[in-house]
Amino acid sequence: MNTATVVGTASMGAKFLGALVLTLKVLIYLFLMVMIGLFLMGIYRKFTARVQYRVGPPIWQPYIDVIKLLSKKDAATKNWVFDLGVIMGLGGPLALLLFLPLDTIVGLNFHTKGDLILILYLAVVGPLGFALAASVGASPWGAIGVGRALSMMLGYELPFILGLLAVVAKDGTLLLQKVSAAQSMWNPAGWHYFQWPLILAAIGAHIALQGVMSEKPFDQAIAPHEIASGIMVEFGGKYLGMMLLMKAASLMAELGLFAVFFLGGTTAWDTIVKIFALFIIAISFDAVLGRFRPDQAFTVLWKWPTIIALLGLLLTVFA
Amino acid sequence: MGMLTHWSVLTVPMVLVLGSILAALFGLIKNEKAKRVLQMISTTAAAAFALYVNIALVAGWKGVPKMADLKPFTVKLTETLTLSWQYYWITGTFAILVMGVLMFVLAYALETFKDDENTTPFYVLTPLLAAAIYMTLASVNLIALFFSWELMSFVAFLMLLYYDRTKEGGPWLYAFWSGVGAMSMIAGIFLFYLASDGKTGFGLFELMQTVPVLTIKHPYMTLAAVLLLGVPFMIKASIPPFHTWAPRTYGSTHPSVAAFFSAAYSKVGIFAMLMWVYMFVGTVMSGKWVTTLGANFRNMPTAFFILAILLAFGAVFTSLLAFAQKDAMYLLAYSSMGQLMYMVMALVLGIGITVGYQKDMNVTMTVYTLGFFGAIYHAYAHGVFEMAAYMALGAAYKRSGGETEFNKLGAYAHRMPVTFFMGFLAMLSTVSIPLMWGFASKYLIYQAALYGRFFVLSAMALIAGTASFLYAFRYIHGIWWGQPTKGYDFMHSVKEVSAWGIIIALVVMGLTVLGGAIPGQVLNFITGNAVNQMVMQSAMAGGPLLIDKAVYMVNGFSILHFGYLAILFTVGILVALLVYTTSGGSRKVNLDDFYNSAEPYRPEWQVQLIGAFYGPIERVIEPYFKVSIERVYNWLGGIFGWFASYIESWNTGDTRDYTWALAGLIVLLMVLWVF
Amino acid sequence: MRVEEVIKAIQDKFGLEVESPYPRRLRVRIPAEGKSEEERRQMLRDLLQYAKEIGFQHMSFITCVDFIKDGRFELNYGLWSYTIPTMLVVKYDLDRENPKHITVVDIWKPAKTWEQEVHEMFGVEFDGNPRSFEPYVLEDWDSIPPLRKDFDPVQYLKEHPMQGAGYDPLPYVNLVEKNLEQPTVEETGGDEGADS
Amino acid sequence: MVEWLKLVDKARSRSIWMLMYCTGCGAMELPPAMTSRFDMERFGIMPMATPRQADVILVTGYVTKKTLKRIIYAYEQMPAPKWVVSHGSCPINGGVYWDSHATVNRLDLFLPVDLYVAGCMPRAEANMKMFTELMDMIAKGEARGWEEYVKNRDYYKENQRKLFGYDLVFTDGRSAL
Repeated sequence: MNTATVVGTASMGAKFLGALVLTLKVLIYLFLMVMIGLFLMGIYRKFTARVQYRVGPPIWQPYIDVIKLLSKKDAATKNWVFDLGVIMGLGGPLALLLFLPLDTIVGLNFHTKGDLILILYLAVVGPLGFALAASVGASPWGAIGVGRALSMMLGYELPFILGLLAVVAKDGTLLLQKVSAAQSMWNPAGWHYFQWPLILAAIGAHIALQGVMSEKPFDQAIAPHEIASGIMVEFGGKYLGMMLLMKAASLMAELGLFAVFFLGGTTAWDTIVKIFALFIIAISFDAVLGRFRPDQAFTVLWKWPTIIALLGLLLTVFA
Repeated sequence: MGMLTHWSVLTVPMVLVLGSILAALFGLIKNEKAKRVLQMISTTAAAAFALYVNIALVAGWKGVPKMADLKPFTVKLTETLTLSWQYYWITGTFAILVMGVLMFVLAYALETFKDDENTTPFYVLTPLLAAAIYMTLASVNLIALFFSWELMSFVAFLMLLYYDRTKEGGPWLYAFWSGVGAMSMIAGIFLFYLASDGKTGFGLFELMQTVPVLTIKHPYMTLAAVLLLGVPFMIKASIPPFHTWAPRTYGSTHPSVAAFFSAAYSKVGIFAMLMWVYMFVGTVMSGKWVTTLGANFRNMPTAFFILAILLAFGAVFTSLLAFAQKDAMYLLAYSSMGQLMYMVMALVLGIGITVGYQKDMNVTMTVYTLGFFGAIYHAYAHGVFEMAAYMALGAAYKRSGGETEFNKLGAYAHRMPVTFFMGFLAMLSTVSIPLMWGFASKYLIYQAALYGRFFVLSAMALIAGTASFLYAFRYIHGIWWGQPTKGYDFMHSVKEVSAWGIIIALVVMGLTVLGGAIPGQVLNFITGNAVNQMVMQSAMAGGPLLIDKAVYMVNGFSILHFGYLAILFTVGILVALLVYTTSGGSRKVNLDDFYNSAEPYRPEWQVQLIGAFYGPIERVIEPYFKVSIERVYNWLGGIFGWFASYIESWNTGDTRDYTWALAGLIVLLMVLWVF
Repeated sequence: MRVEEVIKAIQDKFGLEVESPYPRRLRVRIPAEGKSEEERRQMLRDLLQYAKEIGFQHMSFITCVDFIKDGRFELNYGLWSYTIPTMLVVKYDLDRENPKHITVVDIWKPAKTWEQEVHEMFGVEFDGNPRSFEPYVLEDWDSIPPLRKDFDPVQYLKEHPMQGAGYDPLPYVNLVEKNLEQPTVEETGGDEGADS
Repeated sequence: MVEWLKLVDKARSRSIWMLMYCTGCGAMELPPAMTSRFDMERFGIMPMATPRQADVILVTGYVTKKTLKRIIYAYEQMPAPKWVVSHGSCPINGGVYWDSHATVNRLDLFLPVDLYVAGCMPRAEANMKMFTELMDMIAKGEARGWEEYVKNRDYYKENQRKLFGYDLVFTDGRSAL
């Protein structure tokens, strides 16, 4: 009886230890992803500055900004729902990151418990949370910003989904690990991006990706020169800091999803490299392009990328 | 227990009628508040009893007889004409939804009816309507179905007529379409009668089995009969092209009435469509049609594929229309139509894929489709979230003095946080945020579409889902947040709903999350274990579907573990909470302290922006909505109107004219007869 | 319609001298003598209406000049034509002691704002334009209209020490008082106005 | 804790987001400081579109009675720690507009100014000097204007009341709904 008790305790202890290690892994993973995302944003600022013939901020500027913002003493809040929206806004992308195959970096395996549909719907929790907070803020600029953001979402979701579904049609699965396994990791000829007819779907989705990341020419929602930074107009201090973190996490999730689907799947670390490459391409366009009007952007997104992606999907399905 | 053996299918309707009669009697009370409370108690108790009975029957609880032991109710009109009602599991499945919605809507009506509105018609007619719905759900016989259906439509019309808020002719449009449906239904029944040479009865289940036989004998007549019979069902489920009554009818009535209509009454349409799709299967898969309509397009008969595509288009279009609305009632009406189309699309997909799959795999006839259960589950999800959205709107409606337009509402959440949260969760469920009921059900539908390898269809369904974000946000911003449109003094007079309303709101909010957190259990419960049975059957037959209690899985195509989802979602939120709590402080600022130009808000400035919220893309999509079915109907109506007035213009009051006309007619007939 | 034709048309129709001090400027003054107030106002309105009809599509400004020694305000209505790139300025004299005038909002919508500004800065009341009585840029103004020549800013700052704080104005007061001496109409030939 | 605070001060000094309240001509010299010639983003200094996100408010030009109200509103909306920079001679003593009926000559009677940049108007070099100076002050923890505003609130509020004739509060002090 004594031994049984001891064994029971030991197993309890082991379980507890296991849970602790798992929690630590999750925290490390999320921290790592957000840090890499912030680093990407630093690259973005440096890159844009160099394109504009400026020196630009140091590459770790986003970290400084986040520390400063989170340390602000009295950020303005409107209502407890404002805080709730912001927490939801950061929590959604973090949960989303846990369902991406990038989590094998720290040896987690949660991504096998979800699929593409879940990821697509989990990806909107964050924007919706911030939209709620902007709505609570009651600024007309915020309302315009949210209206534009959601309009853009309707615009880019169509080509993006068509592109992703083409891959689903090809591989016959919604599971990210299977999509990943269907490609060869380092040989570009084995990537979905460079296979006919998936290349059409990939191009369509890639154009839409610019909208997903809300980079130019699809950055109508946060247009500081037009609508006083739109959604963000009421966010200051830690709220804005959390929004930057959310932006970093979303960047990793969106680019990671695209890399897994089109750029040869993942064994985690290589995906980071691919994410960097994708990001550089995106910000190159961002640095030299202007901004569409919202209706122009919507029309453009529902026209060319959609047609290309639809063609890719149809060719894949009927091949 | 001895008494219980006398229970029949009529027990529930009779209790509901009793509640209605009590409510009518209480309507004589002079004291307005006491009257309302007593009416609410009597009808809600009846509804609660009905709900309990149905749950107990479906779940097989003790204290009530078994489903099979419930006495059917039969009226023998003539030797061949029999009306028959009987309780079966699909009755129970839909009745739980209807009675649950009925209970919540009745109980919450205390919070939605303005002080100057008469509640007696609502409390009297709604249980009656529910009773008629119950009879419709339980009818196993086309004639019985017809009588229940018309009774239901008539009671609904009375309700709409009494609560015609905006006087836009909504009830009359509804009456017109109900009439069209009734005529079409009679014609369909008559054609069935002809096709079966007057031999068979009109049993619903009987028909589902005899339709293939009839089709072989009379292919055209049976197809026509099935299509005619589908018209009233499609009208009730507001499926294009028979949907034009829905927005105006929902939009012009009282929010509580609309809540019951949208959440419960429209589900009769789904139930009927379910029956109809089975008849349709029987038609297209036999006789002359099997090589044309029944030929497989990918994994589904062509007819079903066309139907599904049309429905998906309809869902996209109604969702796009929904976010362009400037009135909350209309927005929810269009949203509801979109969701109903989702459900019917799921039904068509589910049953169609089953049939198509059987043709390929040659497995035995079992219902093991994702779409089938997706439709039923989405009917429940829609019932809960649409009811919650309308109820929350109703509370704001009462407090704003009867406003439903967005530019006259706004900022009510500051005074009514619990009610707002009910509406908010309803919208989260509408847009299918994970862990909400709406997600679990839509997930099944997407899986159905993807399993059948209908990728463009899935993309359309997903885009309809994305469009729902737009209208959901408009609902949240327009009613609950944004700026107060009636000034601060008015807003300070706004009160949160009573404790009773808060309790109801909390229960509804719990339900919204419950169906999304443990979908397997809930689905199994409401279908009376049918899911489990069919899963077992399908597993034995080597079928594709497995709906586990915690996991949705489709033949290796996909997997979603809801337990992990709940845990990881919580982890994400907790980490965000950690960041939130460890970072700097915050101070609460005034609602009106918002301008980036530092100009404080003045109540007289209207910057609500709700009128042109999605202005840019509304302008983009506007040209594509120029072609409207309603306009076609109006055009047709104009022509017929002209024809009628032309005939009327013959009436000169002179008998000689008629004589000449009659003579001319006789001459014409003679000429025709000669040649 | 060319410039000469405009000059001739206005002369024929209203009997008013239109002068052109330099290219692309036309100037016409509603005579102050020999007519009642109502007739002059009617003439102004008719002239503005007529100018609008003959192609002066744009109301550029309504300004006011304070001729304190003559005891009058001079209102200038500036109309711009895009067809003949020319500015037509209509001048109208007002009694400085009782500056009451009539609105032209029904002819020119932009006058709504211009009249508001003139009211705020000079105290001219425009009958028929309710908005002209609302404050335009000055909030909580508590003195005589600030662009009147008899408004003394230094005195005003002395009365409002918080606003004038931080600067000792005394060394400059004499200079300022010198500046207060305004040239008269005779000295300048009546040329100063908003159009110069 | 102290080290952490130092780190935070360092971060604050390297990430200054400014709200340019461009009331006058002083704003003209800021674009050169922003663009490639001087490039203030080197130091992490960026313009922001809304006071909620700003750390420093730049009053660049004469202050009229009407704009001062807005400046105070904007300042009070900013999250602490926050700083005020008086830019050009007008906010110091009125500059050439000292005797206008509209201008308010001294800004520091109404808001706690951390740094003055003299000149009419200060050139981009002066602006850059001002930014580096402000960064040093923040890094050393010397710029404490926002604390002074809290400590001497009565003084500032009294001055504001004397100027405007009434209390400056957001829509007559009504609390949130």
